[in-house]
Amino acid sequence: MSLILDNLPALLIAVPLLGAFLIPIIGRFLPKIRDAWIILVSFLSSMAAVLTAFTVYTKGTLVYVFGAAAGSGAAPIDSGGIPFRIIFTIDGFGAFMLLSAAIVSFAVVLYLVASQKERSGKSEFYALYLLLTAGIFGMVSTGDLFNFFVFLEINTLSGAALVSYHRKGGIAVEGALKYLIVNTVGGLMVLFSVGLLYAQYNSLNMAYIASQMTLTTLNIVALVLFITALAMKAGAVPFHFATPDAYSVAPSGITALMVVASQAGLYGLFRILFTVYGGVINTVTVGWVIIVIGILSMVIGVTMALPQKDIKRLLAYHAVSQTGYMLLGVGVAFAVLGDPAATAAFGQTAMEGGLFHIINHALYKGLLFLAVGAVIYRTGVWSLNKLGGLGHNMKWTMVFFLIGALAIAGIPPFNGFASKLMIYESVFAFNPALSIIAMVVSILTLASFMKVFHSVFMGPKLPEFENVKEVPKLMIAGMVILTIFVIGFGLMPDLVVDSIVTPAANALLNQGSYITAVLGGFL
Amino acid sequence: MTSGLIVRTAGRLIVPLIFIFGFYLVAHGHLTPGGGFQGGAVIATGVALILICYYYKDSIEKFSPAKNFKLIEASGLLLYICTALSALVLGSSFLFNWLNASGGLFGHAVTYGINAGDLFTAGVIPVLNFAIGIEVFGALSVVLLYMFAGLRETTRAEDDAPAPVLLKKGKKGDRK
Amino acid sequence: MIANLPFIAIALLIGIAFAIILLKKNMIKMVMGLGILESAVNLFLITIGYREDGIAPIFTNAPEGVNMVLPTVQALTLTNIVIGVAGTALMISMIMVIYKKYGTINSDKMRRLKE
Amino acid sequence: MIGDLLTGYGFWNPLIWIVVMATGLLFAWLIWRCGESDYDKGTEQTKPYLSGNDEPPKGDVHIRGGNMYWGFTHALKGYYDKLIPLHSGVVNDYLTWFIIGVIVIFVVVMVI
Repeated sequence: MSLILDNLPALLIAVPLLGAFLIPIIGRFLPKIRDAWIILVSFLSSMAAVLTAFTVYTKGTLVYVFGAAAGSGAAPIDSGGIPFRIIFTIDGFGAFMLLSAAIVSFAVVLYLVASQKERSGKSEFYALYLLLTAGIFGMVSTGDLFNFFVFLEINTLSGAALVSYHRKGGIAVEGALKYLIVNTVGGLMVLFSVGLLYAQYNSLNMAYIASQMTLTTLNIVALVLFITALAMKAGAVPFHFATPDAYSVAPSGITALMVVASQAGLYGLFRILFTVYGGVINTVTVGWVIIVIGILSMVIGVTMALPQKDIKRLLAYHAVSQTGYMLLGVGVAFAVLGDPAATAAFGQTAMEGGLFHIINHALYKGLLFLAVGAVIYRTGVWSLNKLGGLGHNMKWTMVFFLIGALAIAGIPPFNGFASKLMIYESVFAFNPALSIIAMVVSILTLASFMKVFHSVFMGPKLPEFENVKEVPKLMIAGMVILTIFVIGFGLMPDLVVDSIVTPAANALLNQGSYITAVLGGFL
Repeated sequence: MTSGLIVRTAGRLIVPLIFIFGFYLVAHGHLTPGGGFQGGAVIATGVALILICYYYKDSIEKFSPAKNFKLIEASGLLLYICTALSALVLGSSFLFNWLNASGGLFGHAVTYGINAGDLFTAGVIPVLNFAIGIEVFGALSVVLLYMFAGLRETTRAEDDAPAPVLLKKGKKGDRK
Repeated sequence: MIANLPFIAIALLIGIAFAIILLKKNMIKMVMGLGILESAVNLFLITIGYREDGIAPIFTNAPEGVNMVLPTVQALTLTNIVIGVAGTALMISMIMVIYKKYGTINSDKMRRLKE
Repeated sequence: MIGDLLTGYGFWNPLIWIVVMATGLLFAWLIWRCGESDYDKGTEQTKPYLSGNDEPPKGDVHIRGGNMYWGFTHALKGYYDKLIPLHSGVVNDYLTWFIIGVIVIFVVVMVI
């Protein structure tokens, strides 16, 4: 047991990778147990993530040094206090992202096992799925900039390969190719900025770079490239164009996980801003840049979603729009980072609202994509102009979709309302206009989900969908898991905020604790 | 795709040498420039040469179908991750070099200063190099096989047919 | 000046790469542009690790008292090459599928997903 | 109190909200129950009255998704006419926006 507990950060990566590499062999010789193996591996890796998060919340920041002999520290004395090995540093924020990835990835596996039953190429599909999970886990737990790039690329490549599955006529490949090209350029720009930082500080460790950081032109170039590339990964306007293309053609379960994958990019953005650059950069300017990107994402995302006719494309534009809320909340917190009074008054709340929205968005957008995927699974129709009257035959799917739609529109008592309320009220103290824009966007979100709900589930039974049945039980099970969290987080927002969101916000706001956790007494 | 008699004969000669050179690069990865990825890529170029010389269809019939290469790839990856995990069992951290200077396989002590290098040093690094070599060889071969599967090939009979006499008639750039 | 030559080359390569990526409509050429961009980043990484009169960074094999080039950036470059191979292979395969289905590799015509 | 989420201005408590909503629904139900019951199934009063015309088949009266909010999009026609062509579907354009974003953000961060 202590073997597992001592090496949790390594198992986070090792378990999904080991599972993924065994799948081709199992699929070749024992195809009957493949599905059970997938569920088992996904469950184990989710458990590893939850255990890691639990350890972080109870015992503080975890620092794990890869390849070191037992008992040696992160910054060995003979290297002069520079950490040179690959180091995983999981603090409150990383643990928070791990939790959201763990919940969604396990729920999606249950869904996929049922929805992919009759598809071909399953071994590679699930191997890529577990690789994507490993990529997300790695991105949110690494403390090393180059390692972050590697996991970012694993994330991009496996994500693009998964997007290209199943849709006929090459359209899925088109979406995947756009996503891949755009994110490859972004990844190379991230690597370029990593090189810029390495050239100055001779280290790749985030904590060490943060402790040595000064404001030079090269560092600003690196920061700008980090912001744009990671905003592109997260799908924020004006770098969002490939996101709806990829999300709208991917298999539905994959899209639910891709939302989490894009949020890992958001994690990188916030980590770079707060932890690496937090002490030196002019936070007001950069904070306003983040806020403007957030506002643009919200407004353009939701206005593009309203006239969409493809049901998944509509949801994909809402993913862009909701990313704006997170950027808005965290951007406000970054803009007032240098002002302790303002941070205490509303910056902390804005931060918590933005971060709380990350996990909420992962849950309800996952639920919505799974519910819409269930509709597509049974009908094979994407166009909102052709769907209708499915509420008669797919009652459970309708209920789950309704819960997800109310949550994303910010209707109490679901979880979206709690985080949006925190964002509105704290941003109102910063700048009332921003808060009003956020509320208008929320109203438009509700409007567009009324459109979807009405045109898919309401209305009389249509003759062409006479024989549509409810989806298999495993798909329902995947949706149930997410629904439980959506309702639970909505009914107990104080508990969630106090136990997991506040530690995450504190981990970001308190730059010194991250550095001390890695470098120890060498600072 | 056309590949004539010369390519086929030369390929027959060169392919074994390419494989040996790739194996050398993998095995000496911890001493000289090279390593798992480079060696594996070199071996995969041998596979590419086989495909060019002997046609895709003949190759997968007589050589090996793509699904076997998938197994090779998966086994290389498994060897890597099991080596990395084995350090956990011994009480160290992930990827710890527990074989180094232990006296066992690849466990000779390293001599410092200018020397020719000893193959049996560096602990788990050569093991990982072999794992990566196997993986890259399998993966690139799968990529090549699948890409060749999408090409339109000529048959051997077409390639061996005497070259058509070039009639200067109606060709582009021809005088009329 | 002569020490800055690699950086000038990197700037030129990045400029060429972005010019190709932004202006060329042929998808294969775009992938080539991405390859050039990747090479530019690799060259940059190698260049920042260069030390005057440095030798290969094999610690146990080195004579006393000589400079060695930085090994970390070389490891980064190798990793990036590997990732680049995977990405390029994936992109080329996708373009093959696009060509099969759409009959074109022109990015202007590859827009069934829009608006 | 359990369930209080402090937002800086006040608090949000979903449990109180649910109790209030449940009470409201209960009152609504009670008022509804007090109403006169003269609804008979199977008579003429269950049929919709469409100016004396016959009711069209059920499938035809369903408002399809594409028809909703046409007023909204029509009112914002100028905005949508500019916005939608930006999502051109051409990869080169996507990357051009990336470069524009890099340059704009760099200028903003450097100058201010």
